[in-house]
Amino acid sequence: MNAIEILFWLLSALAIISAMMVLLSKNPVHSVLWLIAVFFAISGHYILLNAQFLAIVNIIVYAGAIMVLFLFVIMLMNLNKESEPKRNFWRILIGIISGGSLLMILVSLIRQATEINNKNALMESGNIGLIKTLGKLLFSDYVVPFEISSVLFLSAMVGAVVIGKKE
Amino acid sequence: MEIMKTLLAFIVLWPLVGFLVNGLGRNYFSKKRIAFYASEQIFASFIASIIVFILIKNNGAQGDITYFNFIHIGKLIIPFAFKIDQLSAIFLLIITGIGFLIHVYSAAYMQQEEQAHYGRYFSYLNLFIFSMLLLVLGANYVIMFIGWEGVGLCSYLLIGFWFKNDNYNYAAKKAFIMNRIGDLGFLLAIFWMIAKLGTANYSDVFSNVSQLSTTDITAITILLFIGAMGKSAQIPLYTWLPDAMAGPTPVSALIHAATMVTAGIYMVARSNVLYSLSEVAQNLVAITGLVTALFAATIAIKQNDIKKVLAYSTVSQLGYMFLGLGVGAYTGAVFHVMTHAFFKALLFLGAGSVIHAMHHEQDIRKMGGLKKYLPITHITFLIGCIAISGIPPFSGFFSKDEILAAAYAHNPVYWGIGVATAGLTAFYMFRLYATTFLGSFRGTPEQAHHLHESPSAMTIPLIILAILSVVGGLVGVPESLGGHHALHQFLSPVLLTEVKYETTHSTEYMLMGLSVAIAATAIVIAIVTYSKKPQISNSTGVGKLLENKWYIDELYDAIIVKPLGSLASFLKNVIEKSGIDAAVNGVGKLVNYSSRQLRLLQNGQVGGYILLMVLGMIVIVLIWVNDGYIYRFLMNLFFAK
Amino acid sequence: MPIQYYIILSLALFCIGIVGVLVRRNAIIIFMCIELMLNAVNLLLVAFSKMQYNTAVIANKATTVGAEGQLFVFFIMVVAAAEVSVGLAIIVMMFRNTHSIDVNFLNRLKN
Amino acid sequence: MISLLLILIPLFTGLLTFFLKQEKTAKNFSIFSSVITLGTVCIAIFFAQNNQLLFNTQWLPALGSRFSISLDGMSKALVLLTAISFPVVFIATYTNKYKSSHSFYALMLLTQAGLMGVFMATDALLFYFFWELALIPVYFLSSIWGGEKRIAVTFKFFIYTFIGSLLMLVGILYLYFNTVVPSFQIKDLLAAKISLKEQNILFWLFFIAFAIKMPIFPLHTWQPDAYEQSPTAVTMILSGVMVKMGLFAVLRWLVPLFPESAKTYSNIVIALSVIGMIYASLIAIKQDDIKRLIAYSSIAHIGLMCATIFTQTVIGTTGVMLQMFNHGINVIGLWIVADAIEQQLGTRKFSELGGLAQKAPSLAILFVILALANIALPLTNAFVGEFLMFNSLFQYNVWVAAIAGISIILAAVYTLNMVQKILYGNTVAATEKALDTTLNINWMLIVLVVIVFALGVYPQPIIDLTKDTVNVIVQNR
Amino acid sequence: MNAIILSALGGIVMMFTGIFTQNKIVIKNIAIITLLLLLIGNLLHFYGIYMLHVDVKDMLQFNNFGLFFNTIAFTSTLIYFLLSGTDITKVGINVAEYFALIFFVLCGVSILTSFHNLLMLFLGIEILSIPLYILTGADKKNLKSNEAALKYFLMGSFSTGILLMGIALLYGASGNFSIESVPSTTSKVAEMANSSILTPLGLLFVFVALLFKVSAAPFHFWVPDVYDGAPSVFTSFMATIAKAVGFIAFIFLFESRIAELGPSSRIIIPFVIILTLLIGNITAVFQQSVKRMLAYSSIAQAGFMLFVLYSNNDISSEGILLYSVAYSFATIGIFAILIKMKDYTFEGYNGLAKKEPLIAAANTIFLLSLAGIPLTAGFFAKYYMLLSAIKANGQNALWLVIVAVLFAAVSVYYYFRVIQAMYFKEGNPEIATTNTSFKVILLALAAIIIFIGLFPTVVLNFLYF
Repeated sequence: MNAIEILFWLLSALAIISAMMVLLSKNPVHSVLWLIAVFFAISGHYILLNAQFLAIVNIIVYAGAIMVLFLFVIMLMNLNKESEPKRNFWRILIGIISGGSLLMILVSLIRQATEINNKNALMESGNIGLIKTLGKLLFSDYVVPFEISSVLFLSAMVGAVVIGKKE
Repeated sequence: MEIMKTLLAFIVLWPLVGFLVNGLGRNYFSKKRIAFYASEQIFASFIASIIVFILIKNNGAQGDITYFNFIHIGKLIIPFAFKIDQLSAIFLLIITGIGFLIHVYSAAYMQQEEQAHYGRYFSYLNLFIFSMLLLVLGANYVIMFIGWEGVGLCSYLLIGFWFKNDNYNYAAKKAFIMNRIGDLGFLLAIFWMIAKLGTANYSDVFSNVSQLSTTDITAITILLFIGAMGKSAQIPLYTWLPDAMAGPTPVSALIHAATMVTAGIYMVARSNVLYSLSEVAQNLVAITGLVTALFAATIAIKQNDIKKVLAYSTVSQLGYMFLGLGVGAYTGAVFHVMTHAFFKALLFLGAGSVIHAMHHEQDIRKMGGLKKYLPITHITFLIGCIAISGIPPFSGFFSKDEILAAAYAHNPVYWGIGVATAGLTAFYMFRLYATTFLGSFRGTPEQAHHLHESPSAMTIPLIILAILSVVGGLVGVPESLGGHHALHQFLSPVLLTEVKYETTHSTEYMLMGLSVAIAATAIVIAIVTYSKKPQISNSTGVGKLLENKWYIDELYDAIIVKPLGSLASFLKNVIEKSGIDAAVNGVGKLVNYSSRQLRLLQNGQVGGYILLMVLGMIVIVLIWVNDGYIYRFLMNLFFAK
Repeated sequence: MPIQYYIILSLALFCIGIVGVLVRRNAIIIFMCIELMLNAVNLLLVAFSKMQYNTAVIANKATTVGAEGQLFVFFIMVVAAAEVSVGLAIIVMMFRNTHSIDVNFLNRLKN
Repeated sequence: MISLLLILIPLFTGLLTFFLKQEKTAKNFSIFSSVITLGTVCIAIFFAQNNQLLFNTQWLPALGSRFSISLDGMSKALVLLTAISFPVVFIATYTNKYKSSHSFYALMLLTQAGLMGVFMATDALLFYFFWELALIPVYFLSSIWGGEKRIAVTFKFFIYTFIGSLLMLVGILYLYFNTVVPSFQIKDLLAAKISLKEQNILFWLFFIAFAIKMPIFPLHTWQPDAYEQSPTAVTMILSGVMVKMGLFAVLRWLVPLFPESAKTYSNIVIALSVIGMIYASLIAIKQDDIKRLIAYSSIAHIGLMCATIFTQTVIGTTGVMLQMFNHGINVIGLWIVADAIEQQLGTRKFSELGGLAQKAPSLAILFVILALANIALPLTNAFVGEFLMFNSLFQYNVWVAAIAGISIILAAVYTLNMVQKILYGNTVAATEKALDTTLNINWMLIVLVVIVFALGVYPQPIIDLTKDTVNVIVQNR
Repeated sequence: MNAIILSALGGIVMMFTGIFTQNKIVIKNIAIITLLLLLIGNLLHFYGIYMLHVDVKDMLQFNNFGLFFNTIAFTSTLIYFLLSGTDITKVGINVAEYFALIFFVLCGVSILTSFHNLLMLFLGIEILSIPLYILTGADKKNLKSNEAALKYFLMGSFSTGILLMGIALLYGASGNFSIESVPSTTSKVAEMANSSILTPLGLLFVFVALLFKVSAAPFHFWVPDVYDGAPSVFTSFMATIAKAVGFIAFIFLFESRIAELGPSSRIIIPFVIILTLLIGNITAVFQQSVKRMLAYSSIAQAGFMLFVLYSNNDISSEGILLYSVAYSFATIGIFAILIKMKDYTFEGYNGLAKKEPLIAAANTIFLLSLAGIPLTAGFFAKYYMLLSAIKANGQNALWLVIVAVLFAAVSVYYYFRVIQAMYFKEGNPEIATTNTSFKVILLALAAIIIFIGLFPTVVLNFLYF
C-alpha cells in the first residue's frame, strides 16, 4: 500500500464521515462546517487525481463562496441552534433504509459490471487537469456552453432580484 | 278467374271500408246511418260470398289468387294471395251471413250507446269481419296469421268496448294475451315450414309434404294446434273465453261463438293433409278436445250467469269439434262449426234479448218465467237449446252424431265420454232454459215492469237463426239416415276422406239412439229440477268446485301470473337496480373512492415526495435488473401461445 | 486506483446525500445535502475522466482525452453556484414570510 | 355529391341556428331545414344516379383516411328514417317551450348531421368522427334541457358510450396497421390480413362499443335513465334513430370485418340479446312510467334485432334493416304520445293517469295503433320485420326462437297494460280536464300511422332498398 | 441558433426595459414584439438564414423537428402573452423581469430542442428550471406561492442531482458527452445488459430525471403543489411549454438509446405510463379546485405523451408535436379563463355559460380537446399516440392502449365537470371583465383547435416542407 492508496483511503474515510456528520449534526452551522470538510476531502481526491484546477476551484467556489453563503443565510436567520426539536424516528428509519437499499443495489450492480474490470483511474500523472488544457478546451470546443451558461447566470441574477427586491 | 279476383277483393275490402268510414266518421254520422252503412257493407260481402259459393260449387276450386307480393326476399316469397275453395267458401258464408244478422241485431241492441261509441262499435265489427275473412281466405299461413291476430285484436277491442270498466279491460287483455300465447305456437309452426320448405303457401306445403320428416310434421302440427288452442279456447288456454263475455252480447254471439273461436277448427281442417300424417298430433287434438268438452261442460252446470253458461258450452262444443278433427272427421268438425254457428249465435242473441229486456241483468237466479214476456225469444231460445242438445232432427244432432260416430270408430272410450258430455250439455242447457224462461219471475218489480219483447231488428235475426238451427243439419244427413251428405261431397276435394270410421249402419243407429236417449233424459231431469225451484243457495263440495270453475283461474294466477310478477319485480328491483346498475355505478364509485385515497399520497410533505421518488427509482432499477424477466412473464401471462 | 473504488465512494456520498434529503427537515440542510450529491457526481466525473485518459494512454492515444469530464465538473460548479443563489433567495423569502424553514410545515398545498 | 349535401345541410343550418335569437325563427328555420333535408333524401333515394350518391375526397392523406361517404342500400333506409324523424319531431314538439331555444334546435340539427354521417361513412376514421359528432350535441341537449337528474344520468350515458367508442377506436387503429395499403377505407379494411386470434380480440373491441350503443344486456342501464331524463324531443331521436347506430354499425362494420369471429361468438351475442329481450320485457311489465316502459320495450326490440344480425341470413338481415326503420317510426310515435301526455297533464305515471280515451279520443286511437305496432301486430310495419327476424332466428336455433318468442307475449302484456292504465278506466284527477291533442301532434302521429300501415301492408319498398347490400353483407362471410 | 440567441437577447432586452419604463402596457407590448421577432427569427432558420454563424462544435444540432417545436413553443407563448399578458403584469412589481424570465425559459426550450450533447441537456434543463423556480415564487406575499417555489426548487435540484449522476455514469461508459456515442454494439441487447452496467444505469438515471421534468409518476409529486401554488398565470406557462419540451429532450436522447435500457424498457415504460395515467386521472376526479384538477390532468396528459417513448417511431414523433400543440393551446386557453375567475372551485364556474356564453363556449372546446373528443385537436393528439403504439408493438401494445383509452374515459369525467358547471348549473360566477380582443383571441384559439381537429396533417406538413 503506497502513499497514494493510504491517502485515498484516508480522504475517502474523511469524506464519508464528514458527509454523515452533515446529516447527524443538530446545529446547522456544524452541518455547514462538516460539509466544508467533505469538500476539502473531495478536493484532496482531485489533487490525487491530478486535477489541480478543479481542486482549487472546488475550494474557492464551494468551500469559499457557496458555503459561506450558506453560513451567512443561517446566521441571518438566526438558526444556529438546534432547529429540529423532534425527529421522527420512522421517517429517519425509512429514509435510511431506502437510501441504503438504493446504495446496495447500485453497488452490487457496479460490482457485476465487467466493462470496468481492470480499469483504473490514473493517479498523480496526466496533465489533462491542468488549467492550460482545460482552458484551451473551454474556449474552443466548449465555447457555446460557456456562453450559454452566462445566460443561466443572467437568469439566476434576474431571479435573485425578483425574489429579493422589496416591494 | 278475374271475376273471382275482383269479387274476393271486394268481399274483403267492403268491411274494411266500412271500418274506415265508420271509424273516422263516427262523430259526424247519425246512428242510423252508421248501422245501415256497416250492415250494408257486410250484406254486400254476403251477396258476393253467395256468388263465390255458387261459382265454386259449379266450377270447383281454382288456384291461388295473388294480388301482390307481401314479402319477397330472395327465395322467400310470401304473396298476398287468396285461396278460394270449398272450405273457405263455406266459412265465407257463415262469417258474412251470421255477421250480417248480428250487425242488424246490434243496430237495435246497442241503441243506447252514445253516437261516437256506436260508430266505434260498428267499425270494430266491420274490422272483425275483415280480419276473419282474411283469415279464411288467405292462401298461405302468413296471411292466415294476419287475420288470426286481427280477429284477436278485434276481440280485444270489443271485449273492452266499455272501457270505463276495469274488469272488462282486464278480460280484454287476458283474451289478447292468451291468444298471443297460442299465436306464438302458430308462428313457430310457420317458421318451421319456411325453414324446411321455404314456403308457407298451402298448396306448396301440402304438395311437398313428402319432404318433411315425421318429426317435422309432428312438430308443425302440434305447434299449429297450440295456436288453435289459444284461438279456440281449448285446455289449457280456454280461460279467456268465459271472461270475454264482458263484451256486448252480439259480440259474444259473433266472435266468441260463431266465428272467431272456430278459426282454430278452420286451421286444423285446412291443414288436414299434415294432421293426417301425424298420429301423435291427431291423438293430442282428439284428447284435448275431449277433455275440454267434458271439463267445460262440468263447469257450465254450475254457472249462474246466462252468458257464462253459454260461454262454457261454446268451449265444450269447440272441444267436440277438435275431437272430430282428431279422429279424422274433418267434415264432421266443419259441419259442427256450421250448425254450432247457427244455434250458438241464436242462443247468444237470445240471451242478449233477455239481458236487454232485463236491463243488463245476467244472473239467471234473478230471472224466471220469462216465457210469457218474451215469446219470440223464448221459442227461438228453446230451438237453440234443443239443437245444441242434439235432438233430431235439429241441426246439432247431425253434426254431433257424425263426430261421435267417428269417435266410436276411432276409440269407443272417446265416444263414451262424448256422449256423457252430450248428456251434460243437454242438462245444463235446459237448466239454463228452465231457470230463465220457466217458473215465476224472481227479479225486482221494477224489472218486471219493464220486461218487454225486443224490437224486430233483434227478433228477426233470431227467427232466421232459429230456422237455420232447425234445418241447418239437412246439408249433412248421413247415408245411414237416407241422406247423401251434401256437405261431405262438397268438401271432399279439400278435406281428406278418412275411411277409418266405417261402421255398420246398425251400430250407427244404436249409437244415435243411445246419445239421443241420454240427451233426452238429461233434458227431462233438468226441466223437472229447475223449472219450479231453481238452485239459489250456494252450493257445496263438488258443486262449489264446479261453480268456481275448478279454480283454474286461481291456479293460473298462483303458478304463472304471480310468479312471473314477482320475477319481474325481482329483476326490476334487485337485479337491475342493485345488480347491474349498481355494478355500473360501482365502477364510478370505485374511481371516486380511489381518487379520495390516492390523493392522500399527495400529503404536502417534500420529504414524503422525495421518498416516494426514491422508492420509484428503486422499483424501476429493480425492474431493469430483472432484465426482462417480468416482461416475459407478463407477456406469457397475457399472450400465451 | 481501480475505478470501482471511486464509483462506490461517489455512490456512497450520493446516497448519503439522498438520505439527508429524506431525513432532515431543515430546508437549508436539505439543500446542502443536494450539494453533497452534486459533489459526489463531480468526484465521479473526475475519476472517470482520469480513467478515460488512462485507457487512451494505454492505447497510446495521448492527448486531452478525459478533459471533457473535468470541464463538465466546472460547469456543474457554475450551475450549482447559480442555483444556490436562487435557492437561498427562495429560502430567505420563505423565512421572511413564515419565520420557519422547516419543510414539515410546508403543507398548505396538498391532496 | 348529393350525399354530401345530406350532411352539409343540417350542419350549416345547425350552426346558423345558433345565431337566431328569436324563438319562432329558430323553430321555423329548423323545421324548414329538416324538410329540405328530407326532400334531398327523397331525391337522393328515388331519383339520383348511383354515382351521385358517392362522395370521396382526400382528407388526411398522411393517415390514409379519406372523406368518403356513400349512400348505399343499407344506409338509404336509415338516412330516410333520420330525415323523416327530424321534421316529425320538430313539428310534434312545436309547442314545447325551451329556454334559449335557438341552441336547442341548433344542437338537434348538428345531431342530424352526425347521424347522417354515421350512416353514410365508408371510411372507418370518418365513421368514428361522425359517431362522436352525433353524441356530443345529444349530451348537451339532454344535460341542459333534461329532467331533474339530467346531469348525472346524461353523463353516465356519455361516459358509457365514450368508453365504447374509444375501444372501437383502438380496434380501428389496430386494423389499420394490418391493411395491405395504409387506409381506413372499408374495402381496404376488409382485405386486411389478420389472424383469427386478432380477429377475436378486435371483434370484442368493436362489439362492446356497438353493444353499449344499442344497448345490449347487461350494458343497457344507461338507457332507461337517459330516455327518462332527456327532453322528449331528444329521447325521440335517441331511441328512434341513435340506437340504430349500434345495429347499423354491427351490420356495416362488425360482421363484414370479422366474419369468423362473428360466427364464433354468435352464440354468446345471441344468448345475451335473447336474455336481454326477456329481461327487459319482464322489467317493462313492472314499470309505472311511460318513458321507462318504452325504454325497456326498446331494449327488448333491439335485442331481437341484434340477435338476428348474428344469425347471418339474408332473410334475417333484411328483417333487421326493415325493422330498424320500422322501430324508429313506431317508437317516435310512442314518444310523441308520451310527450303529449306529459306536456298536458304533467305526469307520466300510470298510477296518476286513466280514462284518457274519454277526453282525448283521437290521441287514444293513434296511441293504440302505435302500441299495437309496438307489439308487432300483423298489418302494422313491425310485424313484417319481426316475422323475418324470428324466421331467421328460428333457422339458427329452434329453442332460441322459442325463448325469444316469449317476448312477443310479454310485449303484449306490458304494452296493453300501458294502454289500459292510461286510456281506459275512469278519469282521475290528472285527466279530468284533459283536452285532445293539438293539431300538430295529431298530424304528425297520423303521418307516422300512415307509414305504419303502409309498410305493414306493403313493406317491399324498404326491402328493395336494402336488398343489394344485404346480399353483399351476408355473402361476404 | 437564431432562437437561442434571440431568446437570450430578448431576456436581456426585457431586463433593460424594466429600467427604462414602468408602464405595464408598454412592457407587455415590447415583450410581444420581441417574441414576434423571436418567432420570425426561428422561422428564418428554416430557410437557412442565421444571425450569426456559430461553430457549435456538434454541441447542438438543428433539425426541422426541433425548429418546428420551437415554433410551436413560441406561438404558444405568443398566444399566452396575448391572452394573459395583462395578468402577468398584475402578479407583482417586477413586471419586466417576469417577461425576461419567460424569455430565458424560451432560451432553455430552444436549447433543449437542439441539444446534441449531455452538457447542453444539463444546461438547457437548468436554464429552463431556474426561471421557473422564480416565477413560481413570484407572488412573494402569498405563502402558497412561497411554499410552491421552495418545494419546486428542492425537488428540482434533487432531480438535477439524479440527472448529473446519470450523465456521469454515461460518461464513464463512453468517454464523452455526445448523445450519439454508443460504447458497444447494441445489436445483442440481452448480452449487452449483462456485460455493460454503466450505460443502462446512467440512462436509467437520466430517464428518471427527465421523467421528473415531464411529471410522470412516480416523480410527479411536485406538479400538483407547484401548479396550485404558483401564480395561475405562470402555471399556465409552466404546464404547457415548459413541460412539453421535456418530451422533446426525451426524444432526442432516447431515439437511438432506448434499446440500451435492455428488454426491461418494454416493461418499465408501460409501467410508468400506466402509473402516470392512473395517478393523474384518478386523483383529478376528486379535486374541488379547477386549477388543481388541471394540475392532475396535466399529469394524465403526460401519461399519454409518454407513449412517445413506448413507440419511439416517426408517428410518435409527429404525434408529440401535435400533442404539444393541442395540449398547449387548450391549456393556455383554459388558464386564461381561469385567471379571470374569482373562484377557482368548480362551483365558481356555475352558470358561466349564461353570463359569458362566448367564453364558456371557448372553454368547452378547450376542455373537449383535452378530453380527446373528435373534431378537436386533442383527439388527433391522442390518436397519434395510440396509433404509434400499435404500429410499434402491434398486438402486444393492445392491452396498454386499451388501458390508456379507459383512462381517457375517466378523464372525461373531470373535464366535463367544468362543462357541467358552466352549462347545466345555476349560479352567478364572478369573472373579471374582459375586453373584446380577449374574446376574439380566445375564439380564434378555439377555431384553431377545431381546425387542427379536422385537418391535423396541415400542421404536420410543416415538418416536411
